[in-house]
Amino acid sequence: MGASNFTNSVDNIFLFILAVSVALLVGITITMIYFIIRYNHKRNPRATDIPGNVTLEVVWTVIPLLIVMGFFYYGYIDYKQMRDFPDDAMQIKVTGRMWSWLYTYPNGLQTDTLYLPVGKPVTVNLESMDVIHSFYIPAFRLKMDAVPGVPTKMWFTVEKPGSYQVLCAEYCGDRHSYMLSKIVGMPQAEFDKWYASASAEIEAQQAGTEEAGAAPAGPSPEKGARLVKLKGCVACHSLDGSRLVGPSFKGLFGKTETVIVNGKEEQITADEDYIRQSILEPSAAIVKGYPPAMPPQRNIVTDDDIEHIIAYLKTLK
Amino acid sequence: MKNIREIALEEHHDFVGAKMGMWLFLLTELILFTGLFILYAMYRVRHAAEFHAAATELDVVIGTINTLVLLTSSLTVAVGIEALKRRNRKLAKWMVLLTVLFALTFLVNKYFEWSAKIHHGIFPGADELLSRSQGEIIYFNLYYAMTGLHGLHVLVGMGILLWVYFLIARKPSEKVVVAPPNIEYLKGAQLIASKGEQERWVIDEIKDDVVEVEVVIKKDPKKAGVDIPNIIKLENAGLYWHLVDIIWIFLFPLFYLIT
Amino acid sequence: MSHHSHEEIHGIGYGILVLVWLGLVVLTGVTVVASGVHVPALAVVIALLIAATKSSLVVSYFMHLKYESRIFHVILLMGIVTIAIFIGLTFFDVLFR
Amino acid sequence: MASHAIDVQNAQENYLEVKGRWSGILSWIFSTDHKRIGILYLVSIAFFFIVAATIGIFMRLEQLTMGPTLMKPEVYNRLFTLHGVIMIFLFIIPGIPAILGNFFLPIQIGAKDVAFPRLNLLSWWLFMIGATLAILTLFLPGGLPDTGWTFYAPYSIRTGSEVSLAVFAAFILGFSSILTGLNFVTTVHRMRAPGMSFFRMPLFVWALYATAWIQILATPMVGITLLLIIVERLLNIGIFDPTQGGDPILYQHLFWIYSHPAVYIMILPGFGVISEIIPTFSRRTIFGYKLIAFSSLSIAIFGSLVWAHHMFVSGQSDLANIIFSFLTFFVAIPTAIKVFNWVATLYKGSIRFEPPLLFALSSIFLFSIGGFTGLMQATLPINVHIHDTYFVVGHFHYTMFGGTIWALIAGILYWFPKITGKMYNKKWIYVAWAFMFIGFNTLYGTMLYMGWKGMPRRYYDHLPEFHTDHVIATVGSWFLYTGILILVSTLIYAVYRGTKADANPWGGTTLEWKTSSPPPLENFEKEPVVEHEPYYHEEAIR
Repeated sequence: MGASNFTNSVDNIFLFILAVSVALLVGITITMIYFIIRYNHKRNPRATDIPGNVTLEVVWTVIPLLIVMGFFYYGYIDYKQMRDFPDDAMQIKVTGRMWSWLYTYPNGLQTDTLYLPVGKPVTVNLESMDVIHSFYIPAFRLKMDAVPGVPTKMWFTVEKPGSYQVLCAEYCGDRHSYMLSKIVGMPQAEFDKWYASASAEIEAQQAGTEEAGAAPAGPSPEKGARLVKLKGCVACHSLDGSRLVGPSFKGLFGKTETVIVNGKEEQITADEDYIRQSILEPSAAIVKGYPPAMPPQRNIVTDDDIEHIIAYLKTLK
Repeated sequence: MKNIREIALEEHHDFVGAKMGMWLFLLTELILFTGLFILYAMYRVRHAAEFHAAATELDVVIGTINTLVLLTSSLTVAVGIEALKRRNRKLAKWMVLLTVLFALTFLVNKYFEWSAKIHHGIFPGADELLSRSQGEIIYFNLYYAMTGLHGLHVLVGMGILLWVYFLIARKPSEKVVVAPPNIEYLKGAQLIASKGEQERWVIDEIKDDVVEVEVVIKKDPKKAGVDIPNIIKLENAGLYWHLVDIIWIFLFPLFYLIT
Repeated sequence: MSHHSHEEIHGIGYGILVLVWLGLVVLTGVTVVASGVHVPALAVVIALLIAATKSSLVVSYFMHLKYESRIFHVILLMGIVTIAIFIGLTFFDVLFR
Repeated sequence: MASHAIDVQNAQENYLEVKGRWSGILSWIFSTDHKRIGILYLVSIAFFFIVAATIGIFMRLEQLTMGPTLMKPEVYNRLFTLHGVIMIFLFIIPGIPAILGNFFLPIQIGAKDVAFPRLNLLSWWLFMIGATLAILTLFLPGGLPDTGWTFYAPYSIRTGSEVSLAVFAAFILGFSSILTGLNFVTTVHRMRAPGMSFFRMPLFVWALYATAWIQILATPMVGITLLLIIVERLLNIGIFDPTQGGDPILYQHLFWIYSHPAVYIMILPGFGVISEIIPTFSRRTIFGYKLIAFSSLSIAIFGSLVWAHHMFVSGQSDLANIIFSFLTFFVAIPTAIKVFNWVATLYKGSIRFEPPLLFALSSIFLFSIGGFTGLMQATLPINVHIHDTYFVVGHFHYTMFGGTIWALIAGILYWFPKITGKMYNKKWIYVAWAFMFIGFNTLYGTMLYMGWKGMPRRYYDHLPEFHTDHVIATVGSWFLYTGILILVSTLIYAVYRGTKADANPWGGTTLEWKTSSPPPLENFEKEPVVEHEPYYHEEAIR
């Protein structure tokens, strides 16, 4: 059994075409080499002019045509299955952004690793927040582009429990090759258990936020830590001081930095206001030496989220 | 002899070939605009209602006037070519000049049309435009891209016509070397042919064994002589100009009328 | 200088050119008036048909194609077929997405 | 000055010695002689090839270890863009038509020059201006573009690198290509020698003719697409930008409407070269002349109908996917016909095995691998898996490098004595071939394998499961590069120190072999009259 319901069928058709191709290639090559040896001018001093042969030429027009039509038909049958979406599939929203994947479950639960039950069809609804990405799971033999402004989708059933590599296959910028993630297939019972507990946590959080309106609970570094992962901040800002696309979060809070404001250099202190501004309007003041690459996050993080994130940044000394 | 060979190498005088080259070039221009027409068609299919709404904002009267201006300019350049073929240099000059004036009129109209829109905050990237529906944004972006590229072609066409005008206006040269495929262009002029170095004779018709023909144009006081290569230059400039016209013939209903 | 034979070869008298121009002006009037009539399904088709008629007039007479040799017709045909293919095949995506 | 050619009496000066208005370098860059322009292209294009190949070597070195090896991702992304842009726009597209086409198309049809010699020179100048602009981006604040050669929106609209200028450069290069195309079509229609009917034209001319039509009809499409990228970046006229209602998938349509036919602009002239070489070295006429001629045209036609097979996972409609997959398979037919007819031409020939034939046959072999891997990608479910992986990269290099560039090399080796009047050292050519052949298959064969395993393209870094493959491929690239260097230096050496070549060293039958080596300024002492089909070998048994 393959990793997904499509793995085996794609492999089979590939092997079929490969076998036909190798047979033809070997045939052509051997004929070529044989002719060169057999009809070398030392063995065959005078050539025979053969301007053509209609029968032969018709034969080698028609036979390749039949072969490739066979390939097409075989592929078409398989492809139709790939695009025939089952009604009872579990709906997952996958959001691509520079440079991470975000998974949203039907109940609003968000994760950065996709946990799925084995044996249940899943429809992946793709969207992108910035440029084109491509959601690629080699083990499943599947990929689909995530295009900003154009919803796309694909479906599959995980057939074997295990952890599968997710890659981005459409070039999307500096950290394209690090836009990695995993799909974890687990038995239905195990999945249900995980889903229930993770969802409960989310509900508790949401309940907490609602309460916060009545009685402020204060920003929480723990929530902030989860948010910087979920919202994709860590794709560009490291937590350990190493330099990625943007400045590292480590030791950032309270640091004095040189920034570029309207083309002029200025000294600022990375306080709460600066961080708030950098999230909502990043290009207003870019730290010197870094590219103005970050898009505004206004629709992505809420004001509460920012408070949590600031609280978390304070802890990163 | 050497002199003649150099000319033969550096200037081609195959007028049919020159015209063929021009037609092929016009194909590339056509395909260039096809790219934009594809985009127009696809976005229109998707946002039919918004395109409809946005189109009502354009001024049909100005659009119609501009269409008539361009059509008339196409007529004047065609008459100009015909006149030059009949060796009527004066009429040809006037017609080409008139064409240039019409082109200018078109651009001035376009300028007022664009500035009115820009004044109302309808231009690419403007907040006023971006606050509208996506279909309308795309409509106006396409409007600016397509009429802008067309306007650029009008400008280029104007430049080419002016250049040809000055070529025609120049005093015609006495001697032209022409290769055989263009005999039809020599009809109506008196020809002196030479074969080798010595033989020279006057003929009406050029036979197949003549490789190069030296043409002396006798100046007619009423209809001053015409440089034969200028005919094909004007013809090609005219072809270009008609293409500009044809593209507008499609742009006009697509942006102004489909409401 | 025989103008007569010359005209036969190069074809077009000034009169024909003016007639063609008149035809173009009339067609412009027709397309403007027709756009006032609200038949949404047909509007695009009518406008494009009139535009096609107008451009074929320009191509045949102003651009002289009617009097050119066959290869010029082939060149134009290549262009039109190419354009039709490019637009047509792209519709298979956008209309069926 | 008497020419060195043996069989020419009453010799004219050859085109290399002729004295014109200019001297020195000016006599080249202002020459309107199609042969000199061909050489101008040869030198400039060869230079760009070496540059881009060297960039390729650096890209392979980066993959030698996991994690950063030589450079940062910002640099790597610009390098693969530059490698693609140079190889595509400055090397393969102009390659055969601009070098060998310019030089031999007029001679093969018995003409003195192309139809528009000054336009021809302008094409070269535009080519150089485009190249200069592209390189200029290196010195601007944004630096080289980092989008990949495809300039996909919306990334190309958002990135801070100098996309606008680079794209404008590509626009100018497109213009140069269009002018060459319309020059060739007019030349073929208007300049053929007496007796040179369409079906007496050499197949190389047929291939160039079909190519020229694609250049004319498809190139403007990429022109407008790239212009739109520029106006979108500079004037904010959003056409593809999703925030303004644009559809990025339409960018891909417009881009591939040109860029897919462009691969036939690249490969068809290569087929033409092979069709010249095989009958010459077999000493017999080509098998199925008309079928090969028409297959060039039908490749040009079918090639223009299949562009969206680059977009099977782009989010376009399923119906479009199915239709374009179906149409794609038809391109295989004329291609297969050509291969079979070439092999049949060897049958009962009297074969002289020389370097041009070796490269031509290797080209057939390598291109066939490219063709078969192409069939795999045309098959929808397989494409879903291998699209945008190293499989595509491997396939593309098998077709374009293996097909076109190997054919270009074969053509240069074939016509080198005609162009320069000198003969190269064949032994060194065989050595170069061995290095190139081994290196080529090690490098790109491994890429095919890696791609099937799921290694995405344009990756700065790779996962551990691909590491061994990457090391093997990198070692292969060293062999390939060494082979290329040996080849180039052997040829450069031969230009200066090569032995004198005959007017017809290989026993060719087309018109270029009936004039001296190198040819005189106006190609022939006397306008040739054509009496036979192109590959008429007098000694062959009929």
